[in-house]
Amino acid sequence: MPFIPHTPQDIAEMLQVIGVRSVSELFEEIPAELLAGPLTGVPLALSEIEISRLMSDRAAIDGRPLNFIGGGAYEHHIPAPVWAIATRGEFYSAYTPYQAEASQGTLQLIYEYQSMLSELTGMEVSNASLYDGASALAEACLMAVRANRSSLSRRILVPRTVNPLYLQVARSIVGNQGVTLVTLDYDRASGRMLAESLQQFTGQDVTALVVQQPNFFGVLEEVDELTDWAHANKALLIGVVNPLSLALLKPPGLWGGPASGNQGADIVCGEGQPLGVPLASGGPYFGFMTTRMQYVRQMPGRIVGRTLDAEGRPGFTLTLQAREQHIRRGKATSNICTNQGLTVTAATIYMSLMGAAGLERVAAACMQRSAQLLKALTAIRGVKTTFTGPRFHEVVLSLDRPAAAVLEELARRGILGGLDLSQHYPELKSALLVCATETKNDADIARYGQALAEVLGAASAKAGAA
Amino acid sequence: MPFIPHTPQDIAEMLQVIGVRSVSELFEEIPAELLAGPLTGVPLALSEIEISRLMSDRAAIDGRPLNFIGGGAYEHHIPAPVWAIATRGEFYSAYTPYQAEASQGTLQLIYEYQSMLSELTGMEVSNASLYDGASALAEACLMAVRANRSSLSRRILVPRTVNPLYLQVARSIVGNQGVTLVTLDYDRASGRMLAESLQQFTGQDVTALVVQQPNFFGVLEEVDELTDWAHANKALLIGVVNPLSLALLKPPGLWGGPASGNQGADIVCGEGQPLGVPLASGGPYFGFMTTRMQYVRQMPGRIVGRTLDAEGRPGFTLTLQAREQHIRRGKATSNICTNQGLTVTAATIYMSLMGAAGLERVAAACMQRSAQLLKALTAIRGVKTTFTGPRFHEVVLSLDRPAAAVLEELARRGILGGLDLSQHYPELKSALLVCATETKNDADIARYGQALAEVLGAASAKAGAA
Amino acid sequence: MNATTSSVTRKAAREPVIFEISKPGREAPTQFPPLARGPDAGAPALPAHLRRQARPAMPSVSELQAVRHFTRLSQLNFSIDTHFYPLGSCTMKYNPKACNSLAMLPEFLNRHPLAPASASQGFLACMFELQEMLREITGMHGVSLTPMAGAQGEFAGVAMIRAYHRARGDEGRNEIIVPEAAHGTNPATAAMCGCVVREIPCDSNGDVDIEALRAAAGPKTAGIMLTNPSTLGVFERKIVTVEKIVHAAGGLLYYDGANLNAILGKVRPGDMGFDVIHMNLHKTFSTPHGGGGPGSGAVGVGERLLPYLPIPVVGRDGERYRWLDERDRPKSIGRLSAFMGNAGVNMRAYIYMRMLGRDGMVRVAEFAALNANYMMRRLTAEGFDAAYGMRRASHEFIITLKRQHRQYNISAMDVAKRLLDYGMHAPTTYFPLLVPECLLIEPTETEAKEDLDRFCDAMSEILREMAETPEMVSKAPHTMPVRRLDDVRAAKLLDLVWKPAAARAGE
Amino acid sequence: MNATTSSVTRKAAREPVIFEISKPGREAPTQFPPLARGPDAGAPALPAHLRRQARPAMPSVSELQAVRHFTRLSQLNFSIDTHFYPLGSCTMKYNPKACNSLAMLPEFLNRHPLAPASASQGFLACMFELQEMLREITGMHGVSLTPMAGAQGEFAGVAMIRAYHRARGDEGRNEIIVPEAAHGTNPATAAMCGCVVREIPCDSNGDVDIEALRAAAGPKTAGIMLTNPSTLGVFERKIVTVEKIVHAAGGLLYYDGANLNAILGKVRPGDMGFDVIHMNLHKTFSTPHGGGGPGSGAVGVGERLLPYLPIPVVGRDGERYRWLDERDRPKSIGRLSAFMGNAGVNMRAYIYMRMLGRDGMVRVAEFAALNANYMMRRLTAEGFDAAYGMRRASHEFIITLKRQHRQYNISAMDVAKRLLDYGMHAPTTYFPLLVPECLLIEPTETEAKEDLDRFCDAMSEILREMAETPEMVSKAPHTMPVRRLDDVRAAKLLDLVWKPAAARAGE
Ligand SMILES: Cc1ncc(COP(=O)(O)O)c(C=O)c1O
Ligand SMILES: Cc1ncc(COP(=O)(O)O)c(C=O)c1O
Repeated sequence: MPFIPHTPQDIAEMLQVIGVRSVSELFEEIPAELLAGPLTGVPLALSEIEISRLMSDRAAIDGRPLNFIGGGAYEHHIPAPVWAIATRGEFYSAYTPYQAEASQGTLQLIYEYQSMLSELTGMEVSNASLYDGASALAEACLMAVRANRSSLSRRILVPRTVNPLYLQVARSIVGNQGVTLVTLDYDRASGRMLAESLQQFTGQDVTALVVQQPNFFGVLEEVDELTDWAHANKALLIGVVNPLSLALLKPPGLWGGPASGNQGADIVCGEGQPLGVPLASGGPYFGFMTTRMQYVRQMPGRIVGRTLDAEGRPGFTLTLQAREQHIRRGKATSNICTNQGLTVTAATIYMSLMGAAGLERVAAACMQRSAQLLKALTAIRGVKTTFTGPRFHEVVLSLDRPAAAVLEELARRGILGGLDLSQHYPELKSALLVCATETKNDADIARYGQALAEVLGAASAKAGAA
Repeated sequence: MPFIPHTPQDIAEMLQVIGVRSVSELFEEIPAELLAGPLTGVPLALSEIEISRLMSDRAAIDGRPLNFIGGGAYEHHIPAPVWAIATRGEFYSAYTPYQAEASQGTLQLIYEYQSMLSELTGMEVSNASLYDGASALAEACLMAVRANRSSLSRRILVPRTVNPLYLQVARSIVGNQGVTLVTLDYDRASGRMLAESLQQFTGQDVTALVVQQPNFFGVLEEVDELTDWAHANKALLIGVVNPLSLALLKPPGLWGGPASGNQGADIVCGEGQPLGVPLASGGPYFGFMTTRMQYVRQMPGRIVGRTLDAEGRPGFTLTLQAREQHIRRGKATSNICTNQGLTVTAATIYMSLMGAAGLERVAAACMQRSAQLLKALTAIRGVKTTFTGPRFHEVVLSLDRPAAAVLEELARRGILGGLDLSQHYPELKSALLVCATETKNDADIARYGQALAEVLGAASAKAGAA
Repeated sequence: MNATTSSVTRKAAREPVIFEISKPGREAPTQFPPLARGPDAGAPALPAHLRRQARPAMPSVSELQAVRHFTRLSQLNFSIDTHFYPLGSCTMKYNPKACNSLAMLPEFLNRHPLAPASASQGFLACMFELQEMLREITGMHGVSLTPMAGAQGEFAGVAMIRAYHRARGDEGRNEIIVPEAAHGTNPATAAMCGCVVREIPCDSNGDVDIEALRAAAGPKTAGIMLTNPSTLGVFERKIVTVEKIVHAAGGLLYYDGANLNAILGKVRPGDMGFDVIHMNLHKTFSTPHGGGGPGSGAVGVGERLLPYLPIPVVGRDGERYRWLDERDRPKSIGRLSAFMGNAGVNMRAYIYMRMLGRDGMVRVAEFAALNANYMMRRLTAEGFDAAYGMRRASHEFIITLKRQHRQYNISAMDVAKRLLDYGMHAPTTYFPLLVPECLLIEPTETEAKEDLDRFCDAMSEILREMAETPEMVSKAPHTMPVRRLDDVRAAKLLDLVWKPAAARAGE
Repeated sequence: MNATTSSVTRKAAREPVIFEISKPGREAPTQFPPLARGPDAGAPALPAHLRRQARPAMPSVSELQAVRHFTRLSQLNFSIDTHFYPLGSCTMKYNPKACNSLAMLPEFLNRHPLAPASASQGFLACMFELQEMLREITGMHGVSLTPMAGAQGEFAGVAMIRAYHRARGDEGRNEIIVPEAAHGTNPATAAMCGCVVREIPCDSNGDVDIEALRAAAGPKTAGIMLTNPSTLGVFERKIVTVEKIVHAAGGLLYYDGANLNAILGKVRPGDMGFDVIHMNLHKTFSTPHGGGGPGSGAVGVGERLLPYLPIPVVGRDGERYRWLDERDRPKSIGRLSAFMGNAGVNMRAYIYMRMLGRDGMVRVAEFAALNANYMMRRLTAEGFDAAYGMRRASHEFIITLKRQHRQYNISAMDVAKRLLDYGMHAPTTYFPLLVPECLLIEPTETEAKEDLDRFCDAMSEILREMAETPEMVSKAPHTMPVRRLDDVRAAKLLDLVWKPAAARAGE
C-alpha cells in the first residue's frame, strides 16, 4: 500500500489488541448516513515512475523561457549548497521546534537568520518569518495599530508606488479590523511618491506611513524625508524593502535625515525571496519583519532566543510565545502558526555563503545588467524610459503601443519581456516594467533587444502597410 | 579565492609561524629550472553562475532522446530517495572507512550490500565492489587462476555471447599475466553459445569457463549444462549476470543440474548499474563479485565484517585486509584501492526500496515492454527476430539493410534505436540489439514503431524510385 | 565516559554560531556574479544619501565552512526522516522524496509567477487538477489554493463568512462560536477578522455541549469553527444536530481541516453540512514541514460562499487553463498573497495525491485510525489514562498524566523530554488546554507497528522510572545536544540577535 | 548521565541492520512499475529450469523505513561536510556542491554510453576540454580519461610502458623500480602487469637513494614508479638525476599523481621528464570520495607513449567531437572499462577545474603547502616529532610517535582513535610503512587556519593525556557510536553477510 507499512499480520494483531474485527469498525461513530462513497473524482494511483513522467511532460510544456519579469519576484542565481542542504531530511521533514532540545539545528539557524535580517535592515530584532512580503505588509499595518498608542485613527497611508499586489493583500486582510489604507499618488515624471499628496495629512492622526524602497517602479524614494515626516506627525514608519538591495542602500534603521538623528523606520518588512529562494510560480517565499526592541511584544510570528540549559551551556528556544495564538488565542498578535521555515533555512544558507561582499556584488551586478538592458532596449525606435528617478534594478519603459500584445509576441519567441503595468496603473497605458538580474548575460540582453526590435518593427511595418 | 578560506591576516600569521616571508619560499626545494609558467591552456576561472549556464547549455545540446539502447547499461527508473540520500554529505564526502568507529554508516551499509548481493546471486560472500562489470570479469579471471589450484594452463574459455566490450577489457587486463582467453562461438539460430564448441576442450586443462546470463543478445544460456561441464572438467565456472534479472532467473549459486547437486557457479560478477545507478554516459557504475566462502581469501576488493567493540556491542569494520595492496603490496589479490562506494550506496538503497517483490516487478515489466516492442517492430516489413532462444529484456532484430544508417535516421528523430551489432559481430550484418525497460510506455513504443516504419519505408520508397 | 571525555565531546559537538566562524576578508567568491568593469558597464551611481555607508556585519565564511556549519546544525534536529515524531495535530508523516524532486524540476522552479498563462499551461494543469481533487475529497463546490497555511485558510474562511452575511445586508453577525478545545488559531483568526469569539464547552464524552451551543447560537452568530474529529481526538457524533442548530440560527459552519487525515474518503465535510473548510495540505498531503513551514491552507466552499473565494483560482476554458482574478470574481474577498500562495507546496501536494490515488486516500484514514486506536489501547494497558478511552480514537488521541502528576510530581513536559532520550519526538503537550497534563499523540499511517510498540514500551519504561528514578524523568533530557533549556530566562533576558562577545560584555 | 540513561541512549542510537527492520509483506509499492495484465501483455514465459524458484531474502521495508534507516546510517559517518578530515595521501578537500548538481543535470544523467556521437556533442565537448586541461597542467602530450581510479591509472601506465618496450622488441624489460615508501598500489600494479618489483630505499632526508637506484637500473628496467612529492611528504630534490639514470638505463618514468595537489601549476610532471602519469581526479579535482569511491585515474603520456593510450579518448574533427577507438588507435593497450570510465566523475572534475581556473590551480598547491607547513611547525612546537622536519613539507607531512610509543606505550592508532573524540577524523596511520608509528597529515587548502589550530590543540591535549590519563588515549574512542572494534575477531570469526538470529545461533 503506498506509504503504509502494515503487513496483513500486523493488521490482524492490531485489530485484536483494539478488540475489533475490522478497520471499518473504528469509524462506527460516524453517522452511517454520512459515510462517503468512492472518490470517483480522484484518479487512480500512479506509481513514482508514472508521476515522474507526467510531471516531466508538464514541465516540458512550460519550458524555460528567458525571463525579464521582476515585479516582486526576482530570478537570482542560487548557489548549489543552498537547497542541497535545505532539503536534507533533518531540515525538510522536521516541524516547528516546540521541543527545543531536539530541534537545536532549526533553532540556532533561526537565531542566525534573525541576526542577519536585523543587521541587513539595521533594526534591533527580527521574527522567524511571515508568509510572504504582501502578507507581511498587512501584518505590519496591524502591528502599527497596536504599537502606535498615540493614534486612534487606524488610518495608514500607502503610496501607489508600493507594489499594487501588496496593497490588495493588505486591504483584504486589514479591512476586517476597521483599518483604512489611504493611497497617495506618485509623481508622473520621477516615478517617486508625490510629496504634496502627503502634505494634506500633516498634523492629522495618521497611524503609519508605508514606504517601499526601491518602489514598485524600481525607483528610489526619498526615504529620509518621508521618515522624518512620519515621525514629525507621530506616525510610525513602515518600510517595505527588497533585502538584497540593502547591500547597497541605506538600511531602514538609519532612514531619516541627520538633522532628526537618523531615527529610522519603526517596522521593516518585505519579501525574502531574493535571498536564495527560487521563483517557483510565486511561492513558497517568506515574509520578513524586523523592528525596534521596544515593539518586540507587538510583533507577530515566532521568535527564537538564546538561553542557557540546566548545565549553564548556551542553547536556543522559542521565546515570547505569550504573543502567539497557541497561548494568547483570541488576543494574540496574529493568527500565524505555521510559517515559512524551509525558505528561511535556504535564505540563511544563502546569506552565509554570500556574505556582505557577495550580496553587494549581486546587487551591483543587477544594477549593471538592468542598465545594460535599458540601453539596449531604448536604442530601439519607439522605446523610452518612463521615469527620471534613480533606480535600483527595475525599469519602466514606455512603448509606442499597448504592452500586452508585445509581450504575447515576445512570449512566442521564448522571452518573458516584463510586466504590463496598465493592469495596475491605467494611466500608464503602454508601460512595461522590466528587470535584468545577475543571471542575464550579454547574449541574453542582446537576444531580448533583437526580439523586441523585430516585434515592434514587424508591427510598425504592418501598421505602415495597412 | 575560490574554495580557499585564508584571509590576508591568516596568511601573514602562518608564514610567520613557519618562518618564511612568502608562500613561494615553501617551494624552494623544487629545482628552479623546473618551475612552471602560467597554465595558459587552462581558461580563466568561472563563477558558479557562469559554469551553471555553460553546463545547462551543453546539456541542452544533447537533449533527452528516447532511448532503446541496452547492451550492458540499462535505463531504469530510480526512486527519488536513492540519490537524495546517497548524495548526503556524510555519504558523498566521506572516504574509505579506515577509521571504523567514525565510519559505521558506510560500513554497515556495505555489510548490508554484501548480504543483498550474496542473497541475490545465491553465493556465500560478496566484496564491497569493483570498478565496473567489465573489469570485474577481468578480476574474476585472475581470481580463478589463483583459486583453481588444480589448473596450470591459465586458459579461460569465453563464449562470444559474453559482452564483447567485457571481453576486450578482460583481454587488456589479464594478458599481462599470461592468462589466455579462448573464445567459443555461438549458435546462429538460437543465439546461445554453441555446446559443440565446448566439447573440444573436454578433458583438457581449463582454468575456468565464463558464462553470461542473459547473454549479450539477451538470450538465456543453458547455464546448468555449462556449469556441470565446467565442474566435470575441473574448471571453475564464472557467471556474469545482470543482477536485476536474478529477481526472476535462477541464481548462479544454484546453477548446475540437479543430478550433480546444483553445485552452482564459483565466482559471480557483473555490472551493478541496473540497481539504481543512472546511465550517466557509462559511469560511475560498479562491478560486483560474489563467491563461495572457500575462495574468500582469493577475492579482490574490500570486504566488511561484523565484529564486536570493546564493550561487546556489534559494529562493522573492514576485514581480511591482508589480501589487499596496502598490506600485501606486490602480492595482493588485486591493485584495487578506491572502489565505487557511492554507487554501491545508491544500489543498497535501491534494493532496500524495491525488495524482492519490487525487483521482480521491474524485471517482469522489462520483459513485457521488450516483448511489446518486439511485437511492434516486427510488424514492420523488413524487420525480423534474429534468434529463437528464450529472452530476458533485450532482443536482436534483423533489418533488411545496414543498421548504422537506420540508427542515424532515428537519432535525427530523437530516438536512440538500439545498438548496431555489426561492429562486434561482422556476421550479423544488419542486426540491431534493442531494449525496452520499465521506463517505456505504450506511447514510447508506438513512437519508435512509427519512426522505424517511416525510416525503413522512406528508404524503401527511395530505393524503389531509384 | 568520564568528565574529561565528556567535556571534550561536548566541545566537539557544539556548533558555534556562524558569526563566530566568520572572519573579515574570508569569502566564497565562486558564488559571486561576474561584474562588468569599464566606463560603459556600470549602472548610474546611487545618490549618496540613499547609499549604505557601512557594510552590514554578515557572516564571512568559506563555502566549506557554510556547508559544514549547516550540515552539522541539521544533525541536531529530530525529524521524520530520522525519528518517530507523533506530534498531535501536526500529522507528521512521511514526506515522499519524489514530491520534492519533481516539484523542483528546473522548469517549475524557474517559472515566474507573473508569466503569462500561455507559457504556463503545464503548471496550471497541475493546479487545476489539484483544485478538482480537493473539491472531490471535501465534497465542496469550489477550491482556492491561495492561502499560505492553515491559519490563513481560516482567515479566508471567516472572511468569506463575513462577506456573505454582509452581502445579504446581515451586518450584525459578528460572533464566531468556538468550542473550547479548538486550536489557538481559531479564536485568533476570528479576532483578526474583527469577530467576537464565543467559546462553548464540550461534554464529558468530548462532544460539543449541545445546550451551550443552542444558547450561544442566535442572530449575532456569523458561524461556528469546528474541527471534526475534534482536537480531543474523537469524531463529533452530534454533527448533524450541530449543523441544524447553527444553520437554523443563520450562521455558517467552518471546518478546520487540520484533522482531515482522519476522515479522508470516509466522510466529507461538505456532506456533513459544512459551508467552508480549510485544509492543511502540509499535513494531510505531506508536503515538507520544513522546521515550521511552509504550509498551504487551501480552502473549499459550498455553493453559498463560492463567489467569495480568495483569488486567484485556476479556471479552464475548453482546453486552456487561465487565472481567474478580480475581473472574473468581483465578489471575492480578494488576494491573500502577492501571487498565488505557496505554489511549490501545492505542487508537492498534487504529486502526493496522484501517488495515493483514489484508493490511497481512504487507506490514509483507515491506517491512521488503526495506529491511533492501537496505541491508545496499548498505553492504557500499560497503565496510562486515555482522556476519552471510552471513545474510538480518530487519527490521534489524548493521554492525561494528571494522576502521575499528583502521584510523582512528574509533568507531561517531563515525560515529553524523557521521550527524547528514547530517540522519539514527543507528542504535543498541553494542547488541547482543557485536558490537564495531556499528551496529544498522532502516530500517522506511515509508521510501522514496531515503531508504535517501541513508543509504548518507552512510555511504560518511563512510568517505571517515575517511581524508581524520578530524577531521570524530571531532569530529562540527558542525551540531547543540550540539557533542558531555561525558557524563563529566554523570555526575561532577551537575546534575539547575535552580538560579538565584546558587545555582550558591555551590555 | 548515568548507566540507565546511557543504556537507553545506546539503544536509541544503534541502527539495526536493515533485515531486522524488514517484515515479509511490507513493501514500497509506489516504486513498483505498472505491470501489464491480460493475455497479450505478457512476455513469453521463462523456461522453468532457468527460473528462480524461491524469492531472495531481500529487505521488505516501507519507503519511510528505508529513508529513515539510511539517513540515520549516514549520520554515523565522519565526512568532509561535517568534520576536518586530514587523511594523508587522500586530499580530502571540499567537494563543491555545484559539481554534483551540474553533473546530475537530467540530460547528462540519462545519456546512454553508447549513444551516437551525433547526439552527444555537449557531453563530448566537456570531456575533450577536460583532456586538454589535464594535458596542460601535467605537461603531457595526450590524456585518456578511461581509468576508473588511481590504481587502474597505474595499471594503464605500466601496461603502456610494457607495450612500448615490446613494440621496440625489448622484451626483457620486466622490472619496475619502486621506492620503498611507495603506495601499496604501485607494487600491486606492477605485479598485476606481470612485472617484477625492485624496491629501493630512500635516504635519511627522504630523497631516493641514488646509489641504490643506479644499482637497480639496467637492461631489465621497464621503468620506475615515483610519487613526487613522495609519500614522505617531501619533494624529490634529485628528480633530475633520477630522470637521467632511469632514461639512460632505457627505462621510463611513471608519475603517481596522487600528490598532484602539491604541485599544481608549480611544476609539471612532463617538465620533470616523466613519461606517464596517472591523476587521481577524485583527490586533486575534488570529486566525491563517496565512502570509498568512485574515482577517476586519468592518465597522461609523453610523446613516446602516445600511441598506447587506453581507449576510448575524445578527438575533435573540426567542430565535431567523436570517440577515438581501436580503429583510430591500433596500438592502444585497449579498453579498461566497458564504456569510457567513470564519466560522471570526470564531469565533476571538469566543472571543478573550470571554477578554479588558471590561477586557481596554482593557489591549490600554494595553500595546501601553506597549511601543511604551518601544521608541521605548530605540532613540532607542541612537542611532536616530524619525520622530515628539516625539509619543507609538501601538501602533507609525517609525524612519528616512536618516542611517545616508547615512553607511554601509546600507539599511532591510539592517537588516531582519540582524535575522533575531539571531533576530527584521524590522519592516515602506518603509511608510509617505513616510518614507525606515523601519522601522515594532509590538511588540504580548503581548511581554515582555525581548524588547523583546533587539530594542533587537540594533539597537544592528547600529548598531555598520554602522561596524565593514558587510558583515555589507549582506550579511545569513547564518544563514537561504537567503542574500539575488534579487528582480530572480525578476521577470525568471519561474519560477512547477515543471517537471521536463528540461523546465527545454529552456526
Ligand atoms: C487543529 C489545527 N487548526 C489549525 C492549525 C493551523 O494551521 P497552520 O499551522 O498551518 O497555520 C493547526 C496547526 O498548526 C491545527 O492543528
Ligand atoms: C600515493 C597513492 N598512489 C595511488 C593511489 C591509488 O589511487 P586509487 O585509490 O584511486 O586507486 C593512492 C590512493 O589511494 C595514493 O595515495
